[in-house]
Amino acid sequence: MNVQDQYIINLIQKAHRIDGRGLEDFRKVTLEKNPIGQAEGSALVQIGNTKVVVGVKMGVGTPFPDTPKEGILICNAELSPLASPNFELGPPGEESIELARIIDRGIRESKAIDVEKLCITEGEKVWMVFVDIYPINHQGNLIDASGLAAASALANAKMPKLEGDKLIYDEKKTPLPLKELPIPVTFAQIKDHLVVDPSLEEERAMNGRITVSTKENGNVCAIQKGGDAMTMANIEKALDMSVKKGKDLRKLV
Amino acid sequence: MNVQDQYIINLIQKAHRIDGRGLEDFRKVTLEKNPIGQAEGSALVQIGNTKVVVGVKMGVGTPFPDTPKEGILICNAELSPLASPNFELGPPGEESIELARIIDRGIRESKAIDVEKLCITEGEKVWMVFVDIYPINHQGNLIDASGLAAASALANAKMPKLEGDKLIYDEKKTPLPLKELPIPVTFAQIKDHLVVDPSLEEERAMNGRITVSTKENGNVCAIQKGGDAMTMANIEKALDMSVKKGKDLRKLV
Amino acid sequence: MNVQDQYIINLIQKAHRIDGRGLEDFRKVTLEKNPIGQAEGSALVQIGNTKVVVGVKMGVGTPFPDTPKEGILICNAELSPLASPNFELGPPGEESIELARIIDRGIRESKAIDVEKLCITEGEKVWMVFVDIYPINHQGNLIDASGLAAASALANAKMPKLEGDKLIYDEKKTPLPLKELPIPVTFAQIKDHLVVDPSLEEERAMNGRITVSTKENGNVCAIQKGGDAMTMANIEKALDMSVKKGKDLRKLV
Amino acid sequence: MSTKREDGRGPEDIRPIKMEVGVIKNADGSAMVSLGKTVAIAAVYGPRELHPKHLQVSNRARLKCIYSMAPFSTTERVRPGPSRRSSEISKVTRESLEPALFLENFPKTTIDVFILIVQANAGTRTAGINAASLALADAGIEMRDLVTSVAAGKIDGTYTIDLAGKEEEATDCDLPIAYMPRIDKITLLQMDGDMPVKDVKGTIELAKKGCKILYEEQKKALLKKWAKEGLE
Amino acid sequence: MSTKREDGRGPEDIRPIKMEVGVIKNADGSAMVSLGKTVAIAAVYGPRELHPKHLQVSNRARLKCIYSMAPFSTTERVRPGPSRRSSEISKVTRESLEPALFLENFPKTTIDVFILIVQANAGTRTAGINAASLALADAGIEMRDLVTSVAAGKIDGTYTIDLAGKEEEATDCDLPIAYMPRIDKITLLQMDGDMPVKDVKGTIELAKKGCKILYEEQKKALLKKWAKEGLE
Amino acid sequence: MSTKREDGRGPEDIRPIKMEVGVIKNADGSAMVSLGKTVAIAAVYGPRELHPKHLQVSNRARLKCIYSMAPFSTTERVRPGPSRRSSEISKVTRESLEPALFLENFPKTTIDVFILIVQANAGTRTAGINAASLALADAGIEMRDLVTSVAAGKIDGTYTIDLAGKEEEATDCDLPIAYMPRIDKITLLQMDGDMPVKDVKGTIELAKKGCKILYEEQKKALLKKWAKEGLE
Repeated sequence: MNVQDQYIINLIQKAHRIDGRGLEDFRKVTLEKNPIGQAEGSALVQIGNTKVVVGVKMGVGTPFPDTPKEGILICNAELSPLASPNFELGPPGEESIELARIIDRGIRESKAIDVEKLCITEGEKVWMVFVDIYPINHQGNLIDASGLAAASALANAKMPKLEGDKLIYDEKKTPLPLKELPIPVTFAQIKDHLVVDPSLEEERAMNGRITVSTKENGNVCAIQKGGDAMTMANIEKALDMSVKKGKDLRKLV
Repeated sequence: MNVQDQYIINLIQKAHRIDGRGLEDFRKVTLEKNPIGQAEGSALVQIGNTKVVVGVKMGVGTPFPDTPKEGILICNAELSPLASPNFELGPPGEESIELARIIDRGIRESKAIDVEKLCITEGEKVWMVFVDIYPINHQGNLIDASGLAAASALANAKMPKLEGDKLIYDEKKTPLPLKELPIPVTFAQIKDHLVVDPSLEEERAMNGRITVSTKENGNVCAIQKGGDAMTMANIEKALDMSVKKGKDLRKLV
Repeated sequence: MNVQDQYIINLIQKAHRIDGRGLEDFRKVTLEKNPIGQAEGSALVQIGNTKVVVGVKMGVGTPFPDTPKEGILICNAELSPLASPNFELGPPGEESIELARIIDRGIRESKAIDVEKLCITEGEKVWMVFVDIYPINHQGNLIDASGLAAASALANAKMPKLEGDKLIYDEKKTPLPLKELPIPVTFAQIKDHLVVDPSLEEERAMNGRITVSTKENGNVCAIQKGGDAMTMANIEKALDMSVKKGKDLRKLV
Repeated sequence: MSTKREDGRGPEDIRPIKMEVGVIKNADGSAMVSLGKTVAIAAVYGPRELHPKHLQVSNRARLKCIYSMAPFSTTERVRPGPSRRSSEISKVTRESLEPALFLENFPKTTIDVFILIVQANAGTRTAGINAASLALADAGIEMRDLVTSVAAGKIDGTYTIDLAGKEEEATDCDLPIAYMPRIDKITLLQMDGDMPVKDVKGTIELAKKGCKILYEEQKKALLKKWAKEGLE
Repeated sequence: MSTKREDGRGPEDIRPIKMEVGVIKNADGSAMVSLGKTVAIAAVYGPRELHPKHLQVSNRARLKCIYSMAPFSTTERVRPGPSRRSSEISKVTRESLEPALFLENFPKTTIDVFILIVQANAGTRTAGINAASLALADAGIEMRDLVTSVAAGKIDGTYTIDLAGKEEEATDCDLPIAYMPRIDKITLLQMDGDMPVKDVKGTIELAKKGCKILYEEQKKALLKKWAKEGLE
Repeated sequence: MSTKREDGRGPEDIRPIKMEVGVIKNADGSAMVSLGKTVAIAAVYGPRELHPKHLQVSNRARLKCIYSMAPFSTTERVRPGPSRRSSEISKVTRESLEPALFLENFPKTTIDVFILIVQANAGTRTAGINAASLALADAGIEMRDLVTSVAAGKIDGTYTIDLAGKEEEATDCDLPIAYMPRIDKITLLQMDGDMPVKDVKGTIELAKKGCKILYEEQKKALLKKWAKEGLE
């Protein structure tokens, strides 16, 4: 354990955080809608110095055999070494796969997209929705930045026009059939304390991480714990706080 | 050459083996039929402490252009690091490819599967038979354990029902159309002596390996030599002995 | 910089080359037409000790959605470690990708192949032309050897016969519909001097490389600069000389 | 509540449990765990030297977990080799086991845990964690506690444990946990579904209860192996 | 000639230019360059130690460039991961930047340049080079000159700069260059098309002219950043 | 028996043989072998230092063999890059050459053998072994014996050597061997087919006979090269 980690842990025991925030405070969150012209929908989210772009692209493909009437959602995250000295070139590693899958599950389990409306010809042709997550600067809590940006990109996406077999990308009008806005909120357990929206420094000092994605009605649609062992008390605190924080963030979309 | 290798070589020159077996003796061979509920057919073979599971799965695919009326056989072997400290993670290496191809050739060349009976619609749709070989513990002679398990898994396989484009895996009745049971028997040349069913220790000390797969009528359907140079005398001995040993093993299927 | 590089640079400043050639001289170039029986067209080009085989194979495939009436050209180069101690096993690296793409662009941009004549059924089935580049010995200037061999292989290629869905490779008669013979010519900038057809030793000492592909009418159809910074004077010299040298090489095809 | 489940179990009943330690002779530790028709085997190799050297950590062991499914373990054949799903499960499995270990005791080494799902019928990641935990103990690696794991959900208003077969479609959520009963800490927690916070808490509580049952079985399996070794 | 272009520009006009230095806090240097609807961002990390050691060069730094496109940067989604096209662009980008650097000053290290195309509408490689050059300067790495880059062509008989949209189909050639204006040397030169040598020369000359315009913008962007830092 | 074969050969006749040593200047040793329409070239590099170092074997050289087919060598284009078939052939090729070498004389090094099939019409692995064996000798690497290789079979009751064209379909088996004639040992033996043990033995015997013919050609090719070098 290095000196900074130790300092963060000492502070937390007096309920203080290294950047002066309260335990339940997010860093400053900003959201820019549709910054990418060529995407069907996009968003740039900044949480403190963490910056993530999410773009939604659509195409046409074959449905999965077991869901012949449903469109297909594909979430992908690229942890480009552009965004952090700790990211490496190469095929997606555990960390980027986990990030993509957390966002994917939040969308999928909350039934955010009305996938049946994305069916073109049953069993043959359906819309595919690609959600591509690109961190530009990683200063902690990529999950919440990615989840918020994904929700916004989907909410503001317009579908290209389909003429026969051809996609006309110049004429985008119809919005994506969206029913829900799942918002993930992430907490770090540092020593035995729980803080929301961990910064990169806090992520290095934490001994447990939990993400709770909630729906507009406050229901939980996905959870992912990472890192070390957590107490039941902290898990319950995270569950409770995630609903409130999710509501706040959802207002930005 | 280490001490154990030297010891094995010294013993063999007195026609003795490190585990007390005769030169023409297999270790104890046991075979459990269909241990895997979800497989169409499966077998667990133990030869001494060597343990291999083989599972047969079936699917529907497109035939190869040059054999439009024939089903497709695909053999695959995974040398998982679970089974031996000498196996490594990663895509299949030479050893696992060779293992799969020896088993594949025995089945293919003996015409064990009546591939024409696996045609559904000529040129369009045929059955695919996947034979997946998973060593669980590697203590020598993976080839014979895999070959015996593959023969048993195929012999005891039941095909799923095909309704239109859909496979009903709950209703398996029809056995695979099988015409033959090819059995590989492997020999190690240690110094100039030939032993059957080499243990891992013997494989390390051997200077040549030969596998002969035979059919019920005693015909040879596949040979694969590995390792160092062999004398014609040992090759002939292996050919002769493989028929007898193959008959013994075939009884277990 | 090693001694040989320094020697080459010293020589060039007196307008001398290490192998005695003039600055504008190619090494001896020979071309053997159709050395490979199984290829639709092939050529073996030697430039000094550099030796490259190019083979053209044809198949049938689906056209790209945006060019439904056009056949498909695929250029590929394998820098096999057989040809040089500096080549490594593994998937194509930057160098082999660049080589293939330079040859590809020369053919494509000069409209050498009449791709519309390679359409079989619009939007469904077109001819695919594979140009595979295999250096056998690398002693410098692989680009020109590959480009000349590719031009010859295409010029001497005969298409297999298509009967229904089947390709009859035994009956090749019709030549490939070819309209142009693009020829790349490569120059090295050593110190501030420009030499044509650099040998391997010169490639090591050079501080810039430029390839200009020209058509029969002298038009430029592709340029690729590599290496270090070049002066405008050298670029203009290369442009001018490439037309003349291209004409000479084209006579061999 | 007295709802009967498709296999006749009560809501708090776990499927038939079989655990066996020491099933892979080559491994330093190994175990097989079956819960109904789900069968996982795990092998532990290490602590052993880590190569290449630049991956070594100077003050602790690296724990490596690889979860994979045999192609014949499911109704439709699984392609061999890692998938996005298996990579994620490998990661959460590692994180669920790590808190039980004293990695700082084995600097520069690696402890490799390989999990193979031989038969799959729901609950493969939890079965794999149970097997891996046993295999680590079998390897003689000191542990803070055994890690024990099970999934729970809520079907027709009833908290229900160890979902199997079609229950995965009927439940309001699928919530796997891993738990160290003696220390009372949770090392794995995932959830897919749609339910209020209150129900999430209830589901976790039931899962913890289930873990305690499996914990007893794990201890029995270890004792059985140790007793056998004592006899030898 | 006075041909108007589809976006109203004159033949020697570059699209609206935006350049910003320091957009990625984690990087040692970074920049964003947009030309019309094409947006590139670049990050520089290094000089930093190169691992594994056997890749180190004893008497100079290794320059590594990776060009990639975000999947959502184009009309049809691009598959993530390297392609043959991106590998070639990475190579020519590296070769276009290298002549500006004093790599011999940083033996055994690596300087890593990552370029991400966020929006693509023609001229992505040249936008990427402009951004990378700024990012290198922002990283405080000494340079012989800024590298500046633009493509030119000839449409309906007129030399035309910074092709965009459907102009790439109408031009006789697409000719991107990279250029060090102060030193007057060309570090990138590619050309696809069909035109006489004389026209190639003319096109290069116009591209050089365009580079000088971008060069001034690059210097302004750097000054702005440095001024801001001075104020802090 | 006096069956004529599709190309007019008798059953014990090998196709027209061409062998040439020293065809690749860069290599330490090289050779080209053609048998009818099958053409293989082989290059040997080494013994040379093996990198990375952790792959070095302290008391012997590593022999590495890579067999590959040019995409244009067959009727239908072969995809470049390794396949399962080529991996297996690489392995058996290495095992067929290794017994001829004194690897213990070159500790910590690697001897790399690359085989490229330029034209394929049956018997590519055996042609490759013949070429590789010549290339090793050409590299000046001491050998116990030349390795020589050919396939045989049985067609219409007649043992037949060096199958070509449609004979591969008509034969009862395809049985390639590699053989060291002076030492009388077999280093490659594979067989696909269906025949009694007695016939397998007969086929091997004929293959050995064929190897002896090729052995003489190999020696001639080496002498020709050495004579030429002597003249230089």
